[in-house]
Amino acid sequence: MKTLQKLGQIDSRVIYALLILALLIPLMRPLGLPISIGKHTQRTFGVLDTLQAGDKVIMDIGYSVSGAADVQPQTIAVLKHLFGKGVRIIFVGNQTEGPMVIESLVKPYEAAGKKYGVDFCNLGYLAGGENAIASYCRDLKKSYPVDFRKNQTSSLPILDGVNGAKDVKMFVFFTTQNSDMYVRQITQYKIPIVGGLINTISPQAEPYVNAGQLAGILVGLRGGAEYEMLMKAPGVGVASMDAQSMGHLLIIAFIIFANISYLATRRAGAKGDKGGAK
Amino acid sequence: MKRILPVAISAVVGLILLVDYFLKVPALKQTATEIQDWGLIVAAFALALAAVNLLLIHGKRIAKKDRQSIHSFILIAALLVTTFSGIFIGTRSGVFDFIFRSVFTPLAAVFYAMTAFHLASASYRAFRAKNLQAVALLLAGVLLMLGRAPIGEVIWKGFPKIADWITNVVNLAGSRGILISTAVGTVGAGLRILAGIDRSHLGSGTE
Amino acid sequence: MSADPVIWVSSILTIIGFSYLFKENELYRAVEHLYVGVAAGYTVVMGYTNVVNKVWGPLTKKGQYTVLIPAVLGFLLFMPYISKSLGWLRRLPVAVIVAIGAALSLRTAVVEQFIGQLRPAIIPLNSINNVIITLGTAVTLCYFIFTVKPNPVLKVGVEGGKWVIMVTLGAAFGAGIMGRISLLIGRLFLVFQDWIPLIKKV
Amino acid sequence: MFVAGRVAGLVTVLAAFAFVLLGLSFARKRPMRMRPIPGLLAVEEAVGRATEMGKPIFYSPGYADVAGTTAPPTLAGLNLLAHVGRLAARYNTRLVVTVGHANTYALATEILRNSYIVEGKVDQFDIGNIYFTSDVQFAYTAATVGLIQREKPATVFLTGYFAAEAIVLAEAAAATQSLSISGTTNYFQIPFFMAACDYTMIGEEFLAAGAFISNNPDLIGSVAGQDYVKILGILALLLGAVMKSFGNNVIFDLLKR
Repeated sequence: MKTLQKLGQIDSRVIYALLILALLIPLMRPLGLPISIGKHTQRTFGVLDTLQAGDKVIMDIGYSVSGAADVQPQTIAVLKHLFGKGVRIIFVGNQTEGPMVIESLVKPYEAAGKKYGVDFCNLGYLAGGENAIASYCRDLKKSYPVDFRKNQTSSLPILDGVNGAKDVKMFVFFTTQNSDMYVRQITQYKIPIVGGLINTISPQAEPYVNAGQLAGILVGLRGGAEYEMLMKAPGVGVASMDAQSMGHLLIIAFIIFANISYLATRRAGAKGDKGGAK
Repeated sequence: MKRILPVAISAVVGLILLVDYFLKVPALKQTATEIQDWGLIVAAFALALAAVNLLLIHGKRIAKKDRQSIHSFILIAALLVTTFSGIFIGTRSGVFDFIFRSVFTPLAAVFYAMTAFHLASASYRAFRAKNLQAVALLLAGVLLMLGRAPIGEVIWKGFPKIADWITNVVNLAGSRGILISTAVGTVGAGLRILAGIDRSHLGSGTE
Repeated sequence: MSADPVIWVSSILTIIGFSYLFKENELYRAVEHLYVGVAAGYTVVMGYTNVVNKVWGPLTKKGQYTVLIPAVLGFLLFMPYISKSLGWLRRLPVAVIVAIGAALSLRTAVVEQFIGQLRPAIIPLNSINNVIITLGTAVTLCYFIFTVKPNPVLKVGVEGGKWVIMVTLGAAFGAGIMGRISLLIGRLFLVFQDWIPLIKKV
Repeated sequence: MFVAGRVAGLVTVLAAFAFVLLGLSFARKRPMRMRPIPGLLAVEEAVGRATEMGKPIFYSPGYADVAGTTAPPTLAGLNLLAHVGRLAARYNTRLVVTVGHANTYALATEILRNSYIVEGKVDQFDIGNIYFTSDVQFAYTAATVGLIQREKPATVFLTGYFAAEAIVLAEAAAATQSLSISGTTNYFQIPFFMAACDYTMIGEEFLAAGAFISNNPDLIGSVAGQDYVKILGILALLLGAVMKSFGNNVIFDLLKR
C-alpha cells in the first residue's frame, strides 16, 4: 500500500521524461509493426481514385499549423495521389495559415513542372469562417476577386467555367476544426465531400459518413500513414506509427496504474474510517 | 435607435437568407449573395480588432515601465514587424516567409503539443473511475486506443474489431443524438437572435 | 546538424516552449509574448489582404461603390476606440455578422443535421446493431430533454442515454489522446530529425 | 415556390419557432422546473466545502469572448458565476476568478458586483479577485494554472468555453485535491473533463443549467421550446424505424421532401 502511495507522488517531470522516451526510442529504432489499412482510408482512397486527369476539385486547407502534425501527412499523401493523376486543384484556406501552408505544399510540384493557374491555384484565406465556405461555394469569383499571388481570378484558366462548388467534381478538406460547417454548407451542391480530420474530432464525423454526407474521411496521423501505404510511399505518417503505439501503451499503463492505486486507497480509506469509529 | 436598429438589421438580414434558402425567389438570389459577401468584408476588418486591443493594453504596460514591460515590448515589436513585412514587403517575400515558418509555426505547434505532457500526467493522477459510467468512458477510450494503434492488432486481432464496433455502432448512435440535439440548439439560438429575443451579442446595454 | 536557419530558430523556440514543463521562466514568458505578437500581426496581414482584394480593388478598378457599405460597417467595429458616445455604432456590423452566421447555420443545421441525420437513423430494426443505433440515438436525445415532467419512459431514456453518451465520450477520449500524441511526435521530428539528426529520414 | 429536399426543413423551422414562442409564454406565466442535474446540485456542496475548509473557490468561464460562436457557453458560465458569487458572498468565502477576454471581463465584474449587492455585502466585493489574463489561449492557461497552484482552492469551477487547455486546467485542479465542477459545449474536451473532474455538465445540459440558474424566463422558455422539437424528433425516429421494419416508408419519405 505504501509503495502505491509513493508511486502516486512521483514528480510530474519524471512522467514527462517517460513520455519523451516512449516516443523517441521507437522513432530512432523502429520496430516495424505492421500497419493494416482501415476501412475509412480504403474507402476514401477509392473515392479519390475515381477522379480522372483534368478533373477539377476544390481543396480547403483548413488546418492550423498548431495541429498540422496530425493532418499534414494525409494532405501530402493525397496531393501526391491527385497531382500524380493529373487532377487540377483549386486551393482555398479556411484558416489564416492556409495560404502560406498551401504555398509550401505545392512548392515541390511547381518545381517539377505543375503550372500555376492551369494545374492548380492558391486562392488564399477568406475571413468569415462558415460564411466564407458558404460564399465561395456559391460564387467563387465574387468571393475571391484576386488570388493569393495577386492574379485576377477571372484570368486563371483553371477557373474557366468554375463559378462555385457545383462546377467541380469533388470537394476535399483538411481540418483541425469541426467538420460540421463543411457538411452544412457543401452537401447542397451534391458533389462528393472528402474530409481529412484531426484525430480528436473524428468520432463526431462518423454519423456524416454513415449518412453519406461525407463520402470518405481520413483520421489523423494513422489515416495519413495508411494513405502513404496505399500510395506505396511511406513518409512521416508510417515512420510515426511505432511511436504512436508506444505512446498509447504508456498512457494506458498510466490509466491502469492510477485506477489500481485509486481503488486501493479508496478501500484502505473505507477500512480506516471503520477503524476510526471504534 | 441604439437598441432597435441593430435588432432590425439582424431580422432583415436573417429573413432574406432564410427565404433565399427555403423558397425559390429568384429576385432575392443576388441580394443574398451580396449580403454574404458584405459579411466577409466586415469579418476581414474584424481580424484587426485583436491587434488593436493588444496594442492598447501593452502600450499602456510599456508606459508604466514595470517589470513586465519588456514582455509587452517584445509583443508589440513582433506584431509591428510581422504586420509591416507582410504589408509592405509582401506575403510572398523571404522575410514574411521566415517569420511564418521559423517563429509562428513552431510556437503555435509547441503550445498545442505541450498538452500531450499534461495528458500523460493527468492519466497518471487524475483519470479515475469514480463510478460505473466513468468506467465505461475509460474502458471505451482505452479499447479505442488499442484498436487504433498498430500494436493493438499485434497483441490481439480482436482489438481493431472492438474499436470499430465502438465507433461505428455505439459512438454512431451517441454522436448522432448529440448532433441532432445540437442542431436543435443551433436552430433555437438562431431564431432567438434573429427575432430579437436574445440580444446578448450586442452588449449589456451600458455602452 | 542542420544548416537551415529556419530549423535552428524553430528548434530553439520549441525547446524554450517546452522548458515551461520544467519550470515557468522568463525566456518562456518572452517567447509566449513573441508568439502572441506574431500571431496577431499575421492575422492583420491576412485581413489587410482581404480588404485590399475585396474593397480597394473593386472600388478603384471597377468603380463598384457598393463595397463601401460593408467597408464603412467594418470601420464602425473600431468606433468604441475612437469615440465613447458613438461607440454603440459597433453594434451595427456586429448585428450583420451575427445575423449572417445565425441564419447560415440555422438553415443548414435543420436540413443537413436535424433532418439529414434523423433520416439515416430510420432503419429497419432487423439486427442488434441496428436496434442499438436507432434506440441509442433516441435515448441520447432523451438525455437532452430538460423541462418535461419526469415520467417512467423518459427516466429510462435518460438513464440509457447516459450510458450511450459515456461510451461516445470514451471514443472521443481515445481519439483525443491519439491526436495529442501525434502532435508531440511532430515536435520530436523537428528537434531530433531536422535539427539534431538522431532519427533517420525515410 | 418550395425547394425540393428542403420542405421538411422549412416545416421544422416554423414548428421550432412556434414551439420556442410557446415555451416563452409558458415560462413567463409561471416558473418552470428542470430535471435535476448532478453538477448543478453539487454547487452548494462545493461552496460549503470551501467555507468549511477556509479555502477559496476558484472560478473560470474560459478565455473566450461573449460574442460569436463562443458566446453561449461563456454566457452560461457567467450566469452560473452570478449564482456562485451570491453563495460565496453569503458564506463569506473568497471567490477567485480568471477571465481571458476584455468583453467577458467587463461583464464578469458587473455580474459579481451585483451578486454581492444582492446579498447586502457590497463592502466585501474585491475587484482584485477577478484576474484579467489574456485572450491568447495558452497565456491564459499558464496564468490560470499558476493561480490554481498558488491559491490551492477547495473548489474549482471550470464552466464556460474551453478548448485544448481543458486537460491542463482539469489536471491542475486534480493536483490540488480540489472538488471540481466542469461544463462546456465543446464536445471534444468533455471527455477529459469527465475523466478528471468530479462533476461535468455535458454540452446542452450546461447551457440549460445556465438558463435555469439565470432565472431569465426567455432563456428557460427557449429550452422548453427546444425540448418539444426534440420530442418530435424522437417520435419520428422511433415510429419511422418501426414502420420501416414492416416495410412502410411513409415517415422516411416525408423527411426526404
